[in-house]
Amino acid sequence: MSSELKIREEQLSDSMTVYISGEVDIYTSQALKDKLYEIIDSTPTDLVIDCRELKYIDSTGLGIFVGALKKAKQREKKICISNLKENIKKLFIITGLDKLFIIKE
Amino acid sequence: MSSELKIREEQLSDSMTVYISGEVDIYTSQALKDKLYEIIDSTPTDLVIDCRELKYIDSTGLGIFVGALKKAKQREKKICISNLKENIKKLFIITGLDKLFIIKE
Amino acid sequence: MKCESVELVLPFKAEYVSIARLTASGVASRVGFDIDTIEDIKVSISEVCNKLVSTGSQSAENYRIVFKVSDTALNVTFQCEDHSLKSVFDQNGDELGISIITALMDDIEFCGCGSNLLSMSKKLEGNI
Amino acid sequence: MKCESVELVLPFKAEYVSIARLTASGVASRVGFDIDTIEDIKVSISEVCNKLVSTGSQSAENYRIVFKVSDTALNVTFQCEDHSLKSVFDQNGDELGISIITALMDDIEFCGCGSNLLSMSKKLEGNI
Ligand SMILES: Nc1ncnc2c1ncn2[C@@H]1O[C@H](COP(=O)(O)OP(=O)(O)O)[C@@H](O)[C@H]1O
Ligand SMILES: Nc1ncnc2c1ncn2[C@@H]1O[C@H](COP(=O)(O)OP(=O)(O)O)[C@@H](O)[C@H]1O
Repeated sequence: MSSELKIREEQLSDSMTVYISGEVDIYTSQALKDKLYEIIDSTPTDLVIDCRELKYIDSTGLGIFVGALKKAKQREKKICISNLKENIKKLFIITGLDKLFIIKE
Repeated sequence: MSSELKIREEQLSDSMTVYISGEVDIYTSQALKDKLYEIIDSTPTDLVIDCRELKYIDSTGLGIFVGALKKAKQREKKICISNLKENIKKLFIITGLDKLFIIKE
Repeated sequence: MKCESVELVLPFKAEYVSIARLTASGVASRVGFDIDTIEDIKVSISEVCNKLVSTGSQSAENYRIVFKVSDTALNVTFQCEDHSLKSVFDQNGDELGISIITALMDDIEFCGCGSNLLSMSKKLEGNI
Repeated sequence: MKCESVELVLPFKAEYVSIARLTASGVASRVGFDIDTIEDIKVSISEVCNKLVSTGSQSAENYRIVFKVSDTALNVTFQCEDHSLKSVFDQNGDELGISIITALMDDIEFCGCGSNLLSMSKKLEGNI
């Protein structure tokens, strides 16, 4: 019912894809932050955050995406967010974060 | 989230299969009772109640199954219950209803 | 030792019993029960709600479910300001509901103190 | 006109916010909202819970969410006995959360009366 957060990574030659599944909320977000920041630190390529399995995210999680983007920019890497569900894409638009990130279908 | 009750029927030559999906609780059970009783009254064959999509049932729903069985017996029809999830089969065993019904995998 | 509580207040209406199940599933998963045990807890709570909703109350509009979360167990207590409801659970004629609760929960107490109607627990040990 | 209420009392802890969402989804589906709107209501309620949980309270252990169900709307009010929490929501620095709530809900009231902290509504019309 309350689906926990799961994070899975897949390194391709030109990018690293991070699959986020479940719910990112105030309770699970610290795990996302730790994992994302660690990946940005250790991976030489650009990042794709695949959200096809992401069921729920709130401002806590969005803030972590922004923090990750800042960190990635310092290292001259890009972050692309893909396969957002409509409800979650709406949150990116409401908060203006759709202009900060590369958002792909 | 709170998945409503859906009932679908399929008439075969030798039996009528009733597919119950969703949740049977104190709120949705009257609809199940009306439908089951109507089917028993109008169908000449035995009944199979297929529960593969049944996510939740409580004593209200079990009571209706018992009522339906009584009604079916009066009309010399059998009721077979199939594809019960483990949790729900447990309820049949606890209440002794597994001995009243023909229960198939 | 952890002891936190979640309370849910619901109207005496059949259409709100499913909300008790949703809240219960959230609390039970926080305690750490597996999916099957969460289902057992949900149906047990519903059985009590069913009984309360079918009986109804002349004087109270709502009943309260108090979930007490500890490290080792979940305790669920049903309360209502209508003290005449106390006799609801020792009636016969609802064998199915009562037999489900007694089989699935660890302790059931038909309370007689204050506004408490019924209290039941599920222990975490043995579920891991 | 129908006016029924459901109340949920939660500890000031991050791990209980998901329970607010489960309860909210149950209540919102009873009101008759479609799945997308239920998601909007869940995230809006979570944003308020997040704010409360991050701020915490010196004197209160719990906060209360009151869901008022009518034929045409759902009203959600957050309450706490700790009256010093009133200033929680007019701080800056949490633009994301507040911008989400204001975009998704119909009316938001930063209350100043009694123990009420914030009240917000979602109308059913326009969602059918
Ligand atoms: N609408 C917005 N547009 C751009 N950045 C934002 C917006 N809202 C918040 N931020 C920024 O998002 C960042 C992430 O915050 P936080 O989750 O605390 O991560 P960190 O602690 O690593 O900075 C913060 O720097 C905050 O200022
Ligand atoms: N453990 C049991 N074994 C057999 N029958 C039972 C058991 N518990 C309840 N019943 C019966 O189930 C039937 C269904 O009850 P109910 O839902 O009120 O349907 P109806 O109103 O059509 O009789 C009742 O006749 C009741 O006596």
